[in-house]
Amino acid sequence: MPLSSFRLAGLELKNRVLVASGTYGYGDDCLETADPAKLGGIITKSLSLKPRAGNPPVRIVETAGGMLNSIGLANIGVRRFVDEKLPFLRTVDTAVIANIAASTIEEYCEVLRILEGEEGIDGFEINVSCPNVREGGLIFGTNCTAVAEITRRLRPLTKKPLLVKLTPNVTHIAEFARAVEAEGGDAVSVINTLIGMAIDVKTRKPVLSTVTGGLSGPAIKPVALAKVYEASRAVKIPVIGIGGITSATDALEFLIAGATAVQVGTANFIDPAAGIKVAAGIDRYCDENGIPDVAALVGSLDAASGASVLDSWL
Amino acid sequence: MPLSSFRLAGLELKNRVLVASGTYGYGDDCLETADPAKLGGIITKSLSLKPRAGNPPVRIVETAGGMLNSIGLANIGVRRFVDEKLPFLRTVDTAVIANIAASTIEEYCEVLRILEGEEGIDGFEINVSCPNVREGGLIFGTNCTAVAEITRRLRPLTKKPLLVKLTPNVTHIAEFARAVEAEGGDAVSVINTLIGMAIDVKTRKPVLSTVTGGLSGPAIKPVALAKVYEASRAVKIPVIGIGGITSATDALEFLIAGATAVQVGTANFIDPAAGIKVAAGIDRYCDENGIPDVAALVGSLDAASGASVLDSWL
Amino acid sequence: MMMELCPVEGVRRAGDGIYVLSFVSAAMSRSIRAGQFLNLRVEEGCEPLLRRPFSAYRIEKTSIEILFHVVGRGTAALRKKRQGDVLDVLGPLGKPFRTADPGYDTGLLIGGGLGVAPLPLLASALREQGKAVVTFLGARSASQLVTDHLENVHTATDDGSIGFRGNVVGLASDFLGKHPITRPKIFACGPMPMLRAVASFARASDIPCEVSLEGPMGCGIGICQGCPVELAGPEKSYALMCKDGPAFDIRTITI
Amino acid sequence: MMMELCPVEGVRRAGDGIYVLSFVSAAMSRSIRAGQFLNLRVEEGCEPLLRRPFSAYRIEKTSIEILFHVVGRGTAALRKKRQGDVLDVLGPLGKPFRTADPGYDTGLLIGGGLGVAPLPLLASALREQGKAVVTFLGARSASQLVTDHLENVHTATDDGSIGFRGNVVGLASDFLGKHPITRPKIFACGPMPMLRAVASFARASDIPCEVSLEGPMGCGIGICQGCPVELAGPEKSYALMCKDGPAFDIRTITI
Ligand SMILES: Cc1cc2nc3c(=O)[nH]c(=O)nc-3n(C[C@H](O)[C@H](O)[C@H](O)COP(=O)(O)OP(=O)(O)OC[C@H]3O[C@@H](n4cnc5c(N)ncnc54)[C@H](O)[C@@H]3O)c2cc1C
Ligand SMILES: Cc1cc2nc3c(=O)[nH]c(=O)nc-3n(C[C@H](O)[C@H](O)[C@H](O)COP(=O)(O)OP(=O)(O)OC[C@H]3O[C@@H](n4cnc5c(N)ncnc54)[C@H](O)[C@@H]3O)c2cc1C
Ligand SMILES: Cc1cc2nc3c(=O)[nH]c(=O)nc-3n(C[C@H](O)[C@H](O)[C@H](O)COP(=O)(O)O)c2cc1C
Ligand SMILES: Cc1cc2nc3c(=O)[nH]c(=O)nc-3n(C[C@H](O)[C@H](O)[C@H](O)COP(=O)(O)O)c2cc1C
Ligand code: FES
Ligand code: FES
Repeated sequence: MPLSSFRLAGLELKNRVLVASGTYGYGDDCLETADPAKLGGIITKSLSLKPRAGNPPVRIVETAGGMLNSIGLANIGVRRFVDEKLPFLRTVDTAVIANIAASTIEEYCEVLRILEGEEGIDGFEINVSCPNVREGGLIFGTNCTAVAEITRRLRPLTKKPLLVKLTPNVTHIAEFARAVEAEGGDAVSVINTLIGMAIDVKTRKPVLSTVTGGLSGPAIKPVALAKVYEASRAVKIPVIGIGGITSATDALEFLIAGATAVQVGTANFIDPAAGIKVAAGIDRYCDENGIPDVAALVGSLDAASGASVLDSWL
Repeated sequence: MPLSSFRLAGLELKNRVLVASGTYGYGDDCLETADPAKLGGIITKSLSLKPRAGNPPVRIVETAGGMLNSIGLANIGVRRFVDEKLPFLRTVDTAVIANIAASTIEEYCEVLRILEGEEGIDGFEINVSCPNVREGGLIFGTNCTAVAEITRRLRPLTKKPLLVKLTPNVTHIAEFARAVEAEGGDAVSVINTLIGMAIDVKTRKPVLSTVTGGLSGPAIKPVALAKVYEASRAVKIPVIGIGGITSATDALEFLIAGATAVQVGTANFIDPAAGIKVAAGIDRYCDENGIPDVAALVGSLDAASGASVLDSWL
Repeated sequence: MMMELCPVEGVRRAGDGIYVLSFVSAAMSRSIRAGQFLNLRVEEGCEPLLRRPFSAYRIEKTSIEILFHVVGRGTAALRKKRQGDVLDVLGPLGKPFRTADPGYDTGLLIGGGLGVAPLPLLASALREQGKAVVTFLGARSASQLVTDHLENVHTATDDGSIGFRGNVVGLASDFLGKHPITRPKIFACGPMPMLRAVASFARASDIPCEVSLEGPMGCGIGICQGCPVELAGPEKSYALMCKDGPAFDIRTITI
Repeated sequence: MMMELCPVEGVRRAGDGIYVLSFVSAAMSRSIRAGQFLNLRVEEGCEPLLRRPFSAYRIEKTSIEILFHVVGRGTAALRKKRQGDVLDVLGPLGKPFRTADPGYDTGLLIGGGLGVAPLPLLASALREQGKAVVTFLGARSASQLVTDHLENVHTATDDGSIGFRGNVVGLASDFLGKHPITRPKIFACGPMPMLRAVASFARASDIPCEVSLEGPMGCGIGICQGCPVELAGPEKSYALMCKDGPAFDIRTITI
């Protein structure tokens, strides 16, 4: 068995496979089919200060090789999370990373402060793909200054790993990764969903109640991989790769491209044990290829041609 | 039969389905299986001033629901195009739109000037997803000022329809559409390919010789649709929808979202008659739904909830 | 809940475009209850990407049957399964019908279209609890009416090709008008417009009523939040169809 | 070139993981020439999205056969085709082998692995032109050697389970050393390393040589520019494997 465990900003993780926010609930729904202790970590559904009911139906639609969602950050709110879900999560022998969503910078800070005091939270992931109410609903995450500001304001509030989850819906994700690094963020998670849309031609209405939604699943894997490659070449802090991972081969592509770890999202819906299988498959690959430590794979891409994300001739 | 023909910036097109640049060669390769006269128009492979050999292999790789390409704008150059391909295209009873690629603004102008004098070219589509040599290889199309400048410089050189083909790899495609409109462009084509990547985990090398490439096909349809929706709400000039269209239903989604016409790309590789079938299917839909003129579909989305691309809660 | 690779026993035709697929799962056949569903991965790979939910239709020893209508690519692929194939099944999922409720003596089962699927198991469960059962089934036409394994069935078809001409709610209300039943409870399953009609009929007649809902599901197990069901009450809030349902007491939801 | 929905006649096993699929196309069976290929849409929908290219293996009246190795999801799906299925075929594509060339008397056919696929048709074409034929086939082991419908065959296997132990190029050069042949021309098809070895052997022995290449294809008909083959010469330039090939005279390309 290769060495799978590693330290992410001081936090020891069992392996490099986590489950992505919003795709594993609060960790307690899959127990019967998958042992969460075999995961590198669990990232919670995005938590907001107040409970959020979420969007009206339809919230989900399948597309070619992927799905669109418009959940609307439905969650029970940080306080009920602490009371009802955290006690269970403390019993699970894996890292728990709380994902935070908010519509003002103050709210991000407030949610983090509430969680910082709680035992059982090992780190934070900041979801910046949220509309900023002060900016008329523009997404924080598409504004580099806002992402820098969020990181700057949150950084002093915790010594635990602070991950910022970037949106792919920007021209140069490298700039956002650099901003997070400059403000002391410990890692960037790359990527959240791509903006997408589907229309029912019978009714001529959008399928999703919010018109547009977030595209995830295998369809976006090539885009996610390019974004991870771009981000990981721009910063020294770890990049956590996310997007369309359903198999160990997919995860290996991300590690080789430069991701220090990966998150499995949509694949959990099809197989709640997907993350565990991916972790086992990475170990198998390392064994078969005589790789003693998974770390050796990270960023091992042999890109002799040297073309970059930005100058390749499409 | 509904009325399918329409005028695009003064140019009469038979129907709203064109074949996309780079996915139908110069129009002469599919004759045996598809009659190009049944298309709304043919958009040529991107033409550059000098012939371009293109990238070394591997240039193509399949992904979930899509494909990545890194052709490298391989083309015979504008002069050989005029000598060898245009004579045939003149005999085809459909609109011919020349797509132009270049690495400097002067080169765009030069190619357009050469073609402007030639009979048989009904309009131009400008591919701005090309590296700008003066800017160290940064893609023109991700810089709004550059896109505006290209449009401004080309506009006086022709009275024919001038379409600018936008890249989706930007934060707000609406800004780019507005820039084209402001500089007198007649229409925007939305979208070119998404940047993506694939890695061979056996060799730990990128699959494509250029590391990254362009993602196309059904996988990108939801993203393309959202971009078309965003662009079409930002400008009054027509938006031509492109991205993952393989069926009439797909095309109808684009029309309903706000596209005045559509282009079929990757689907031609699977069925050279895909565009013709899409056009026929649109007519059938209109007949079945009692729509006398396809125009009535354009932008007919019933988005009662009123959420926009920018403020939807993902 | 478990995930199991189940051997397919076969697919047989049950009506126009309607089929029964049976597969073996000793564990699930023991544990599944009327109203619960199974989430099937119809193909490996990603077309379709997501699982497809189906009600448990019948249990025969260790076999489980589902009854399905071919409406899209998932169900088209299911139809092609053959003995020897293996099906990836996640289940049992959701909450069973609340049959144990002492507040009624007769279950009125109302099924529209493929809404008949959970009724045979439900009828058995009711009989085991000593309840009487009357069943009303509606379909487009005789060729789509699947009355097998049900007793005491009254039928309606849109085209009048068999039974009552009209919808199944009309049939049930007609029947109840002529044959008053004491302490009934309605269990209904079918398309949303039918369920709305059932709900207003139940409310108007003051009959307790559970409806089994259908809609898009991302996961079937509560981790995607993709299947909201609006709860009754002054504040906007949602239950999850997959975890809290698919059957709901009509007093608790906005339908 | 045409696109036709062809009835499948069946799939039969021809070796370890190797199968023959036959389908009916009156028109293509008449027009296809040795070395040309067919681009098959193995499934509707988008998994896999692109067609898959296969050499024409044999023609029997109006039937066309392809010989294939199950290596991925496209070929796995092909293996499951049954009589009654319909296959969407685009063909014939590419240029035939240049058999009419008067500059040789004997065709030396060299096939490695599934590179044997175009050889039976090629052998017939050569015989029709009055050429002699000697065939060399290589495979991993006996179970993957498909010698059917070929005459005068010399075989090599990596594991020595049958024939010459070693690679097929070694076998051919060994044979030619012992049995000199006048005015030969090599036609080779197989994996790239083998073709490189064939090419250097042909150059060293000054034997004219055509190699049939394999590689990713987007369209198979010249509209995607996805299948470049580097041309010999001072300036970087490419031919298209699908349109200008798949067989190339080794003097014209960089291999
Ligand atoms: C709890 C539950 C139990 C169900 N039980 C049964 C059953 O026993 N028998 C049965 O035949 N069907 C049942 N369904 C519906 C079944 O899941 C869908 O018909 C199936 O998923 C369609 O898959 P498809 O790939 O064939 O169609 P798709 O290609 O996904 O869609 C084809 C058409 O069907 C519509 N559609 C897809 N999924 C649903 C859905 N879940 N509800 C309503 N419309 C849908 C689509 O909008 C589209 O118009 C159940 C659904 C749920 C949620
Ligand atoms: C002109 C031409 C003629 C061919 N004739 C035959 C034939 O007669 N019989 C036969 O068995 N095969 C033939 N091939 C190869 C055949 O097309 C591929 O094996 C097939 O496309 C694989 O599809 P898949 O979906 O099963 O594999 P995929 O899932 O696409 O890939 C599986 C593995 O095979 C590799 N692969 C995929 N396509 C090719 C390819 N075209 N060349 C080399 N490696 C590839 C992939 O990199 C991957 O490692 C031919 C190819 C060409 C270009
Ligand atoms: C149904 C659904 C809900 C999601 N909810 C959240 C969320 O609450 N917070 C968040 O940061 N990301 C959320 N995501 C994004 C995922 O964590 C992940 O970044 C994205 O889906 C891409 O990965 P995938 O392709 O593996 O799913 C959600 C994704 C899905 C599909
Ligand atoms: C192989 C290939 C080559 C392409 N070449 C060009 C090109 O030369 N110029 C251009 O503007 N777009 C080019 N495109 C982009 C297409 O025109 C189209 O915008 C894109 O593929 C999305 O549409 P689709 O999903 O229908 O393919 C190319 C696409 C592919 C797949
Ligand atoms: S379907 Fe995922 S939560 Fe209900
Ligand atoms: S495969 Fe498309 S040009 Fe050759």
